[in-house]
Amino acid sequence: MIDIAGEKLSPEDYLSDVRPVWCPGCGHYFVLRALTQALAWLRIPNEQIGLVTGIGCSSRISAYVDAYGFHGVHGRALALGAGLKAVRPDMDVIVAGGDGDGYSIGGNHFLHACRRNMDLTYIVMDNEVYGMTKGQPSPTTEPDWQSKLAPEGTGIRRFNPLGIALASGASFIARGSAGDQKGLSRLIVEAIEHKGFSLVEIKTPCVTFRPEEKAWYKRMRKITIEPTDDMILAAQRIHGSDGFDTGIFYQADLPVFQPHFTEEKSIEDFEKEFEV
Amino acid sequence: MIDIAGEKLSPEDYLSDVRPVWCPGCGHYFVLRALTQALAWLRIPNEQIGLVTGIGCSSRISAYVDAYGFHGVHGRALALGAGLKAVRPDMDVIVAGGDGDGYSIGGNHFLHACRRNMDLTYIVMDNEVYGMTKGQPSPTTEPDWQSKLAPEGTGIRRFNPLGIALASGASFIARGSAGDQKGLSRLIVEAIEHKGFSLVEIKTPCVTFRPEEKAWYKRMRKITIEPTDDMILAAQRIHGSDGFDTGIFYQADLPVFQPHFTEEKSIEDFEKEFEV
Amino acid sequence: MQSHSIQDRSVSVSVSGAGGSGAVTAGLILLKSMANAGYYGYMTRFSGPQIRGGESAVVLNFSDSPVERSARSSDIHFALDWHGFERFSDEIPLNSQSCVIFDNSHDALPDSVASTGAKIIEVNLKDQADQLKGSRPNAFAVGIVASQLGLPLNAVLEALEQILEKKGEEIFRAASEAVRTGYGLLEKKAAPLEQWKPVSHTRWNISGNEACALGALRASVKFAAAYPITPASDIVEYLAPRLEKYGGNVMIAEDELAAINMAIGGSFGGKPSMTATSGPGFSLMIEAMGLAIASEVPVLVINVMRGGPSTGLPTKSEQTDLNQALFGMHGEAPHVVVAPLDIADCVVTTQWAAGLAEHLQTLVVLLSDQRLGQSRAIIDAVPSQTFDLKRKILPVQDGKGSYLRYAVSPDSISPMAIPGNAAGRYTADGLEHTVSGKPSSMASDHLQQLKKREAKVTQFDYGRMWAEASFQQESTEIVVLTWGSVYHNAKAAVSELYHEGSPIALLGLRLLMPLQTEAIQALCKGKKVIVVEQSYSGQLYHYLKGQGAIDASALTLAKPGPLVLGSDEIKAFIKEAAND
Amino acid sequence: MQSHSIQDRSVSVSVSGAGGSGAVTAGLILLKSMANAGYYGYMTRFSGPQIRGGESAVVLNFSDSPVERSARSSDIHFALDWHGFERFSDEIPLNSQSCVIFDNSHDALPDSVASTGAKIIEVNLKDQADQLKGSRPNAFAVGIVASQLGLPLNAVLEALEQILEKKGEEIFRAASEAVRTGYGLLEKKAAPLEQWKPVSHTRWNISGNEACALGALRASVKFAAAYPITPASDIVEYLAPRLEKYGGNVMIAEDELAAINMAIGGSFGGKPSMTATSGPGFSLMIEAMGLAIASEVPVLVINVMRGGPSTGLPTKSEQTDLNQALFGMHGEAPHVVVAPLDIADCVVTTQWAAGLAEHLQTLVVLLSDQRLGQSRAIIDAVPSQTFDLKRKILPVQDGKGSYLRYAVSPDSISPMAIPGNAAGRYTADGLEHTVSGKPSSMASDHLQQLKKREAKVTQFDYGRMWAEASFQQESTEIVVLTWGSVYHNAKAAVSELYHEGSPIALLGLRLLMPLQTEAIQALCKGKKVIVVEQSYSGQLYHYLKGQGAIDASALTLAKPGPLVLGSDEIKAFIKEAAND
Ligand SMILES: Cc1ncc(C[n+]2csc(CCOP(=O)(O)OP(=O)(O)O)c2C)c(N)n1
Ligand SMILES: Cc1ncc(C[n+]2csc(CCOP(=O)(O)OP(=O)(O)O)c2C)c(N)n1
Ligand code: SF4
Ligand code: SF4
Ligand SMILES: [Mg+2]
Ligand SMILES: [Mg+2]
Repeated sequence: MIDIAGEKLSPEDYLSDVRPVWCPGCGHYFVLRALTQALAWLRIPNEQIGLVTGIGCSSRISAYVDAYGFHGVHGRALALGAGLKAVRPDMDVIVAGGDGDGYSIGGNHFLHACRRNMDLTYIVMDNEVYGMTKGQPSPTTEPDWQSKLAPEGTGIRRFNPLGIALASGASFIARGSAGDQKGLSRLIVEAIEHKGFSLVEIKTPCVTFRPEEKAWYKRMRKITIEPTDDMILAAQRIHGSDGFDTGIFYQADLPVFQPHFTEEKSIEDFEKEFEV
Repeated sequence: MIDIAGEKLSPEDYLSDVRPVWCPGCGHYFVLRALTQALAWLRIPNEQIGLVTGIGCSSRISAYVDAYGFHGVHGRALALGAGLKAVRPDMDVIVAGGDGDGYSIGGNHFLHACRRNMDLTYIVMDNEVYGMTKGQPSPTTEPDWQSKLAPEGTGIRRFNPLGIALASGASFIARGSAGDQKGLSRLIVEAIEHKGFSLVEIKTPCVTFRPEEKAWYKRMRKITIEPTDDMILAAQRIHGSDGFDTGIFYQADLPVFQPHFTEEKSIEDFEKEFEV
Repeated sequence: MQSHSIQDRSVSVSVSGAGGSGAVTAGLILLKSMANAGYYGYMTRFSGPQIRGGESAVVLNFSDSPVERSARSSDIHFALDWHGFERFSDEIPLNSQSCVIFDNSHDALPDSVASTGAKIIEVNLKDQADQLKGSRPNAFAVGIVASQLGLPLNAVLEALEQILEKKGEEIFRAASEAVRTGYGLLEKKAAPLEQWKPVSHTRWNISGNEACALGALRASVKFAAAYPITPASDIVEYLAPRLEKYGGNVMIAEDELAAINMAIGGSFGGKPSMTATSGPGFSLMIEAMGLAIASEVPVLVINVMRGGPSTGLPTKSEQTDLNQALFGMHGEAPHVVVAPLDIADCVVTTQWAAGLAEHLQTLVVLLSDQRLGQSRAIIDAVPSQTFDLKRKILPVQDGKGSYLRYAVSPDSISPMAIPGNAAGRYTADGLEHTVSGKPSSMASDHLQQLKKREAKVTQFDYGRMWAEASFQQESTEIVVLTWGSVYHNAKAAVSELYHEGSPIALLGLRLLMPLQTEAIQALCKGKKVIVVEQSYSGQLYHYLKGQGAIDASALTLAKPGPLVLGSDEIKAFIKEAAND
Repeated sequence: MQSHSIQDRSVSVSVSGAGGSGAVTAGLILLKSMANAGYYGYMTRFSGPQIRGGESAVVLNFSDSPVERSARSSDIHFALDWHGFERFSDEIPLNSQSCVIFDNSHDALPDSVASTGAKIIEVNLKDQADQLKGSRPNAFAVGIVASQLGLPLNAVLEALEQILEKKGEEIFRAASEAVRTGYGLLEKKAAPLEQWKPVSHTRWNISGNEACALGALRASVKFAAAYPITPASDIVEYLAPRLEKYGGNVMIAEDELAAINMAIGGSFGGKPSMTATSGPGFSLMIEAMGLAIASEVPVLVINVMRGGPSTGLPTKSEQTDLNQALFGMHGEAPHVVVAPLDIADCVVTTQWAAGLAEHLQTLVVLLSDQRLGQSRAIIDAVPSQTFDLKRKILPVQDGKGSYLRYAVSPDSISPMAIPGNAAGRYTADGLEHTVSGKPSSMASDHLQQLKKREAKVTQFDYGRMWAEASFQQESTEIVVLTWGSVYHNAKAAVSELYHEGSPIALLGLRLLMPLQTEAIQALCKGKKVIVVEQSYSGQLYHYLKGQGAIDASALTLAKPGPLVLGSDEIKAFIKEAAND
């Protein structure tokens, strides 16, 4: 993190001039606010931030933050972000997206990003639905939620992002709530400051296709979980939680993957190898 | 399972007339033997078996078993198998492949197959290397194994198939050894008989690109683990194991996904909906 | 209001408003009302970039004969408010013949609208709605528009009932009161419906996506696997609740890679199978589409095209995935590509496409597009028809036979064994293989199987379905060649020119691959050929040239999306070309 | 042994044997020996379907001038045993001019070999090896072949030392003894090397895949991400240990979807980036290739083609991913496609390709193939050269400017901001966008950006790199048009015909997209044009026709893989065509 001297920064210093296209009341607005607040607290120069997203309502966030953004293709943000971080270890690379983008189509990159444990921050705006495509069940949707595509529910258990992140090797695993601005900003700060792969799973209501999720604003508990680096304890907490706890479920100091390079060779050295 | 009366069946009754192209001494031969032995014990009619594989040395197995086989594309066997099972619940669908096929390129389908918990048996022939493409590190390779592609090792922690299967919702999770023919055959029998998604992760040496793995034949312990349906206990065993234990680490009775259908409507009913 | 000639008995209406104003619902009610009154109609919808809560608009075109394109301009435009109206300037053309009615309880009339010279009528619907408990402005608007069109009140109330059925008695009562009030608010006009002849036979209210889904059901597709994507999701959303009551089912895949592989698995298991997607998802299916071709497993892939490249214009129409559908796969990958010409044709062509996949045991791609897929029309019921296209299946027998899955036969199609048949055990393979399916990299096996896979699709007799030819005569000098959603506007342009005496004909291609090169040559040889398509680079044009179906002298009118390629524009282009 | 004319001073050798017999090592030693002796050589290898332990073979062609194709038949074939030899009947043609030497301690001479009429020499290498502790039959074979070629013993021993360096003194000593013994075993022949002129300047021993990797290094590619696949893996395996000592690195991706997105991320971060793959992996990269085009991020994708479709023939060569490279992406997706013509050209063309990606800020696809990529040759060192192709970068400035990432400029290329530059903050987008990168679905923005993306690649001046033209004259009547690994055999055919007096010229295309249509027309107009390619359907031929580069009268010789399209075959085809 680079600290720059000078006046206090505000979330607005990290907002671009593109107006969000989200529905009025969408939880994603709060995530945008919490993220820009976290960046302001950290005072990271805008140009040192890489914000990489996929496709979805949530993934539109890269256009709304004043930074170097990449709005890529659906489900591949973690891979693109890993490439960026590989060549630019000096940057703070934040990857963001939705539950569909990250846990459905992007599931493989999620697994391998956790395992690789690069120093990336991954913000998942989980509304338990595909908002952008108008309300289909996502991996985190309850098995009995009725929709056009699954009129009697999918009948399939929910994806457990925290548990899977833990099993795959992520070194920082947190859950936040769009409704708890301050708590969420703090989680994001911790995640960015953590060295290694940090997952911040955020419960954020889709007011249009899942209006019942507005209840989350009340139901989610403010930071109830304190960090541990004991994997089994973390597993117990994750699998024991009703899903409404927030906080850092696991944080550990694990080897961080960052490709290194030197400049010790010249092109002539390589050419010489071919000579006969 | 359909039991057919008559004489005792042998592994040969399940071998096709295609000769394996595997290197002499490859562990995959033992897996083929264990699988055909399990099928013989179960006396499943050949034509009721669907054996779906991806691409890799291991994935070639679908040509060597006398059944309905599909040698598809790299990493997608679980998806193809899920489609087959969806329309043909009467069949025993077995999906097989390697650690590269299943845990690297196929990781997303692995996650979602565990979660969906269809009644499939998934056999992973894990040699901790990409055999077919001549020896690159796979997700299960040790971080310090040196290869052309990673001259000083990948530096990345290994993928933990059992732990991830557990976190993602698989209802039967076992590890076997190619060196323990009988134990392995029994694990496969249990896996096929289990209702729900069964993972049988098999340690099978690649004698060509990882000759040191021949030591596994001695080092792997014969069936040391007994099944539990307690997730936390299973997690402890999985994360506590040095990787050389074999047996069923977890087996639970969880809701199985199987699309159902009726024939209550006619095409005319649907057309009527459009009428004005 | 514009006067209508007998040939062009149509009237166009548009409605716009902020999100939540109910412009789309108003459109749906008007469309249904027209249907109830015995007429036809066509409706497209547009929205701003907002996900919800942004402005939206519907554009409708009504007639007493089938109509499947938008009018040149709006005869009546109803603005529930002027929120974001400037975004629709292209989609809702107004001119001095137009009549604009607007609710003046919001913003004032924009200058841009005033300057069109349209006749302007102001109403205050807020006042009206305040007086009528539970009513909403859009219901008054429906009443007003209906009265101006001369649409019988009964037809509207009936539509209202059908649409609000599930919302409860209360809501229906308030809405129908509002419609009645609106109906009486302005002086009633009988024109233009006065001269129209209502029909009484069965018609359908259907979108192109629904029509594709129905076609698949008619073809006995029993399994669909998909991952949601705009504008294709409707197809599988339509199928989901229906297929499971019709002996099949829909599976929600984790991504498109899974979706197509699931469909291949289902088909291998013996059930006609499909998936539906759009550009980005289609791109992800490329590898497995090659697998279906190589392993000879029937599968239908519907691509409802949107604007590209990449994420592009997800809610807008374009015909630019043609190249990819034809040539997207690696290696030599012969398969079938078809495209419906209109909404009714979505039913027929999808049924045909699914049948072709089954019969030819290969990949069939059906290219629809956002315009076709998401437009809704009142059309004549599409009569059911049968194509004699079934999967050739190995007879069930006990005991292992010496089955050769990929045997070379006269029509290059080999009977497929369905799992469960003891005699047919085999392994389907995407590796090159021998006749028995055993992997082989021998040149002779490769050549044999390449030939087999190509011959079965090229030598098949596609009959008359390959294209729609119209206005053909001995004296034809100009042939307009087109496809997909451009067809109706091209047809309008050609029809006008033909009736004005031009020696012109139209060819709408339904079968794009294998290209019926000789048949096209037969119709086009020596004629002035004009290829009309919605692309930037002229994808169809270059393809036809590359295959030798048209000469180097052929011309092309290629325009990218998202705006519709209008019949006037097409007509003007042809006229100029004809004079060259 | 065949006698060699001055024009064709070459000699061909092949070696075959069971897995573990060391046929490939023998080939590598012979190739290096020839290089040490001052000559040139070319080697291809083949193996049976076994993964290891199966039969394998090498085919070598030597000359005192650069040679990059296999001979019509083997002058000397050495069979270490006859294991699976029948699989190589196509690759190792023998005739009455051939001399076959075989180790008779295994199987007897196969009838099929006897019937070729080749001169047969039997040796018993088992006996020899038994006598010499630690020696292996293949080393004796090397000695025998060297003596029959007249290759100086020193050159062989030197090669042996270089190759066995890492295996230790012991092994080297035994091997060199075996070579010596072998060298003295049969009567030494001086011919054909007697008349050859050794050169003394620097030459390279390099494969096509290594050459591509070197080209990338020369172009300052600093980041590669890839997932292993045959026959492309060598490229990234070559780069992995080198790039990290050259200011860059290689990342092993979990799949090809990740690989290409990682490369795009690296390039967005400011480093020239690439990935390498083959057909199935290329198919998986399609979606993100469209993203690179739409978001204007430079990226180089190398596709080392193998036989298709689907998994196809993974270890065999074919030129059938051309269609996909050109047209595989959804939407209108203009980009650049190039292909090297030989191994040395792999260096140059890859360097050029990476530069073009940087300069044009778009996707560049380089199409190599298994034959080019996995063959190894002794070639003249490829002189370093500079292309003035750099990424146009926004100057670093403090404070936020009003940067327009996608501004329209005269050459349609806009300076790219590299993260870290305060003045250049922007969001790269695969959605259609305005000049500033803001998502837009307006028709005007779409048209503007479509035009920009197309114009920057079509209006760029590619200079003379676009093709290699040879034998052009005023009087040229026939033009043979080809590409990729077919080039050298086509050139041999054309050269012979030219020297026999035919008015014939050759055009080897290096730039396939954007097609230099006018330049091709200028060379081909009014001539008899013959397109030669290794495909079944004639992909290049149809493409050239579709773009109007060649006339309908052009002919094509298209043959699928895996067998090489030989110069005799090409010559015969041209001759017949010329007489038509
Ligand atoms: C390859 C591909 N498949 C499908 C889509 C369609 N699509 C766009 S966003 C989306 C899901 C969005 O859900 P989520 O990531 O949860 O974001 P949300 O909109 O809920 O915030 C889908 C399926 C696409 N753009 N690309
Ligand atoms: C899309 C795609 N990418 C890459 C490959 C190349 N490839 C073939 S097999 C394989 C890995 C095999 O490893 P594994 O699954 O562990 O099987 P093994 O050979 O070790 O038994 C790879 C990368 C391919 N065939 N398709
Ligand atoms: S659809 Fe849902 S997720 Fe998308 S913007 Fe609206 S409320 Fe938010
Ligand atoms: S390469 Fe390895 S995995 Fe493949 S067949 Fe040989 S020993 Fe087995
Ligand atoms: Mg979501
Ligand atoms: Mg493996």
